[in-house]
Amino acid sequence: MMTSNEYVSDYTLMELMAATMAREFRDTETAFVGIGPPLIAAMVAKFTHGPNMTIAVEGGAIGSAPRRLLTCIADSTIDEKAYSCLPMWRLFGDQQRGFFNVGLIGAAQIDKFGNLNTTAIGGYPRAKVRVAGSGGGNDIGSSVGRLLVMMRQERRRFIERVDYLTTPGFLSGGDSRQKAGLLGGGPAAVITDMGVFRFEPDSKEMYLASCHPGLEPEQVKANVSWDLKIHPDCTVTERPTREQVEIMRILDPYGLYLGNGRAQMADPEKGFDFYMKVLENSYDMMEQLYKQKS
Amino acid sequence: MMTSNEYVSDYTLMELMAATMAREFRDTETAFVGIGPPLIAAMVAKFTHGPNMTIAVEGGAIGSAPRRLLTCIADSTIDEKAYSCLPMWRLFGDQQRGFFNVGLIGAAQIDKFGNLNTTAIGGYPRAKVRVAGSGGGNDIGSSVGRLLVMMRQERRRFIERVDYLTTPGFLSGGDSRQKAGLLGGGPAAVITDMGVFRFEPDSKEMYLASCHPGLEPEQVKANVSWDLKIHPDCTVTERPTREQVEIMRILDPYGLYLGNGRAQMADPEKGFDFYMKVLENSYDMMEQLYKQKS
Amino acid sequence: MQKKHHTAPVNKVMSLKQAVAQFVQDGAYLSFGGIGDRTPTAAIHEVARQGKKNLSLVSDTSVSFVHDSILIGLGLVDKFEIAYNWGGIWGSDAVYRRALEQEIPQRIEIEEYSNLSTGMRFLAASMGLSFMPVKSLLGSDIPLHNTRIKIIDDPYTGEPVALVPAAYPDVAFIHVQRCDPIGNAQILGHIGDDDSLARAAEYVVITTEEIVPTDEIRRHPNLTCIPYYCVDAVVHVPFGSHGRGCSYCYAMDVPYGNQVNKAWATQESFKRWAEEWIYGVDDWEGYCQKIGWDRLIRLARAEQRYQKYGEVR
Amino acid sequence: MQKKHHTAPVNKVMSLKQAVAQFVQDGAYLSFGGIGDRTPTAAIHEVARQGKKNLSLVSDTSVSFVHDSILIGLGLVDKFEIAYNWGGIWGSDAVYRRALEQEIPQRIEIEEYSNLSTGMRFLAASMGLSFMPVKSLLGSDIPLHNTRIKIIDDPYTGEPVALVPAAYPDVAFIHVQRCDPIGNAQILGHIGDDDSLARAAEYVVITTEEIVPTDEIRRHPNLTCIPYYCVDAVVHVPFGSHGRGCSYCYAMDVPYGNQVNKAWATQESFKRWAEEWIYGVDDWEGYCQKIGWDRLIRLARAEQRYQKYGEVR
Repeated sequence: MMTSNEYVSDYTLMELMAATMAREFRDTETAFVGIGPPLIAAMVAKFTHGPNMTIAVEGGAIGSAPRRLLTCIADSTIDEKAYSCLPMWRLFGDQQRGFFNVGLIGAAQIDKFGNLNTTAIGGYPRAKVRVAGSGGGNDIGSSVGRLLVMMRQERRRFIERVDYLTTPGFLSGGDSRQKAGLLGGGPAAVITDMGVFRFEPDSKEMYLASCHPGLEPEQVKANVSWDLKIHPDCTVTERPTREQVEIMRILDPYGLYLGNGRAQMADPEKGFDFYMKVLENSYDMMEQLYKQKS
Repeated sequence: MMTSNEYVSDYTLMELMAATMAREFRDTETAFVGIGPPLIAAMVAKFTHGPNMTIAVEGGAIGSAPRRLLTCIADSTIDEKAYSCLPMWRLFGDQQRGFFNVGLIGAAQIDKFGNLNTTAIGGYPRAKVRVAGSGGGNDIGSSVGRLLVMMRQERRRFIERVDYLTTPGFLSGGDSRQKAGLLGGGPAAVITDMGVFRFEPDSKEMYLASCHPGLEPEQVKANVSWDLKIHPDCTVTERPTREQVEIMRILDPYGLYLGNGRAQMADPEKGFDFYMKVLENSYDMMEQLYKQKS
Repeated sequence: MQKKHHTAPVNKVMSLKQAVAQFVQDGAYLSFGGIGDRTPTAAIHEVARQGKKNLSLVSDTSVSFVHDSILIGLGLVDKFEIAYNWGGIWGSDAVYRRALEQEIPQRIEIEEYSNLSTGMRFLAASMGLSFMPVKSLLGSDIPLHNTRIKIIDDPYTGEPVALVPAAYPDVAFIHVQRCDPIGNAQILGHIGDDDSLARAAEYVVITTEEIVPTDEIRRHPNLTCIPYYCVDAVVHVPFGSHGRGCSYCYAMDVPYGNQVNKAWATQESFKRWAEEWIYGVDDWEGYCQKIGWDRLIRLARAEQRYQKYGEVR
Repeated sequence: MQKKHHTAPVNKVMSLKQAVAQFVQDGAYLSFGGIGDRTPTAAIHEVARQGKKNLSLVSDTSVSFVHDSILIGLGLVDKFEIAYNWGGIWGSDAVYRRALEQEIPQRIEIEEYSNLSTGMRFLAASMGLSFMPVKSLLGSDIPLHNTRIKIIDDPYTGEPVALVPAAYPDVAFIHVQRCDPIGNAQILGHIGDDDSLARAAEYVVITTEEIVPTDEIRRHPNLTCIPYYCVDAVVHVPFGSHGRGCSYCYAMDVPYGNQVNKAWATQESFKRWAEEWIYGVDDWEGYCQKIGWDRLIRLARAEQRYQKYGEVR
């Protein structure tokens, strides 16, 4: 059952996004990923086409093999069976040195050269909407080999120029990124709930590379606030395989990341018992997954 | 027997130097010391008036309790029971931050402002006599709270201006050290086989503070190649106590540092067996010393 | 810059109340360590309880509901130097948003960096330096709004490089798994920037799950990333990171965070939450009592089932 | 500067002969790690045995008789970047003196630093930077003779500060106590600058006392200061630091050093020594055979009587 490569149609949009993102990772690479859907995507890659892929997480752990659900980048279980736990500055220094092939982050806004905003919408420092700030985003965008971005497609999020440029994409396009002194390769792909975007080799402008099943390019374009280019070979996004979906459901059986599981946990009466059950059950399920896949 | 504070007269010159140097360390201080006689001096201090003193060694170990003779700054036994083993850059960085109150090093040449040469005598880079180079000397001289120096007294070693300024003392005196941007306090004492030297508070010029028993200031002055100032209160160096000498003989029973024990070890036939004996015997003797002193 | 005071290898065990009273002045520049894991939440509550005010804070990654936002929401903070402050899995941080969007309860000055550049700020200070170069920040808007970041031509390559200023907190609070009475602290798992932070701060308060004999420390000298000479106070605070986890000791309490998140939705309900959970108890022991020891023990079991240091389970 | 090649988590076990042949070119810029303890002597002998020439070397603290001076005396080195090169307890290094005083066997260019500034050179390179600031070197003659050191006015304080250039070796050899087949290396005791060096070099060869399964590495993730992604070759070389010690494994062989010291007194006797001990054996196993396994085992016992990792004896 777990080896099936056939496509399925009973997937959620979040599962499609994670499966699509999983395909961006390559075997033997070292990947720097954030928690939640990005980690799910990276783990799906590791359990399918990337058995020799290593996942490093901002908190400092490299190559861990957690058998308990991760709830953040520094959840203690991300230490579990790690190859190494480094100071955070050392891990990010390693990234600056170029040890990490690929990094995956999210954003509140993106612009046509792949620059990201995770700081403030509508003014700074007094913002209309304040968000978390750079965290490792700016560092990953600055230095990682290929930057992958996963975010929600909305017209107000896909804008000509981000309100605040937290994480460099290709800045103003062309060779502006290189001229700024940045070391990494810049954005390689943006995956949303509507499609996959990539960047023109010279101008560095974002274009639509594929639409998710059931959508037309013009529908995607309507959710982008600049005059989005559509690649002449724009295709339909590959659907998830049975294997991908099954792995995701083992990794996140209660839909904490890819569904609505967090609501259950917030229940003041039964939330804690539910949480304990989630943690305890994940052990056996994930142990099984490691065994099947190694 | 080990508690006697009476002075003894059956000591070697090296033992006098080490005992005198031991008095420069204060209880509760963190001391950064090199191997050989400096380490013996620091350990004598720790086992007498400085039970809460901590010894850090360039190799990266802090607060170790070795029960085997140390043969260099990174002899494995200096790890033994250490509080911490840090990367070397981190240990030296800690010194730059000011965690180390006092540091003790040797030198091939010294000048009247306490600048040291451990690099080259008579020309550079092609020297008449080449020595080891800075090692940690320059760093310790630059940043430690008080710099202590232990060296042999010879006219050609005590010179107006060192051939090569490896380790900063007070540079050209006055406030020149501070103007150069150096953080540490500079030299506090120089101890040789003839006397103890200190530095004038304003001019920062070295002066003779005490002569070792049996010597007159003029005899010391004859072994210094500039017009050495003699402090009006120049005294006679305190002799070693029985306790100090006894500790030194436990620490170095074969005279490897303070005597001629190294020659025996060089014997191609019996040297290795002798060395094994030295290592093995030191265990019990030093264990006893720790027990008596803690 | 060198340390102004000297820390000796003597017994430094004291209560958290005493440590905060002794080392934290109004107007102090504080940093709370950890990286999600090992958040020194108990220390943050005690600083709040003693009403220390006009604080400046510097953090790398602050997971709001157990961290800096508590002090921000209470109006105790004037300035905040930060790379990331948010709720993580717990989501949006209403207290932080109110402070930055509406200046409730008061305006705070904000100075932003990234994770690496914050790490470089502590690393610089840990070695007595005033700045560190970094290849992040270039081309972004971060240096446009933070004039303490300098973009220069690298004197060796001619390429642009950013310089960030060293961060020397007055006091750092760091929670660890084990520490001896003189302050040799060992961290298991996630280290964050705490190796540098402990050296950067003028005074360091270690809160620890366990106080162990020095001989236990000596067994694993390579784990002692914070030597005694960095440390001014050693405080025994089991479950001192509750809410967040402490690797090898206990798991995160995610449902707790969800409750807090909900409570922080308005400034009024945030204040009620603080009244109940911070001011309504005498100390961290009182807080643990209120959370329930049974709950804490279940979190410990959940962690230790998977992870035991020195074992592969 | 970023890495030019990518190192994957795959089996990297090979012989020392193969590793030197594959990674070291004539004219290479090499660094041998350790800090006295864990000197990669076996690797140095193999580089000599393969006659790699026109080398540049960069070291922090090199204890001559088992380290860089071997290659210098054999005329294989054109340039030497160094903080300290001497015999330690073994005393004066005649090979080094002949090279610098008399240009025997040939002139070498020398570029000097201190320990901390060398550590900063590797730290800079480990993070892809081109320089690092340091408060050493100021006022000394070191920067007068080394123009790659720049003394500038600190852009934050206005005070003088020294900048040192990053050191990016082509190949680094590091000897460790244990490493898994994919290159996760753990160092016990003295670390030296090897955590930085492993990241600074383009290619890294780990020689190890023991190759352990990855699950053994996973038991103590905080000890893995060199992750697999730094490493290109893993070579099993028991007693690979002989002469020097290897913490928790074996003690220094001081009488051996005394013999070597004596043998190095003249260039002729140095050459005879090299003929016998380096060229006269096929590999490090041959060298160990010649030293005598019984002697090596006695050195191991002498160390392990006092020190066993994870125990206080």
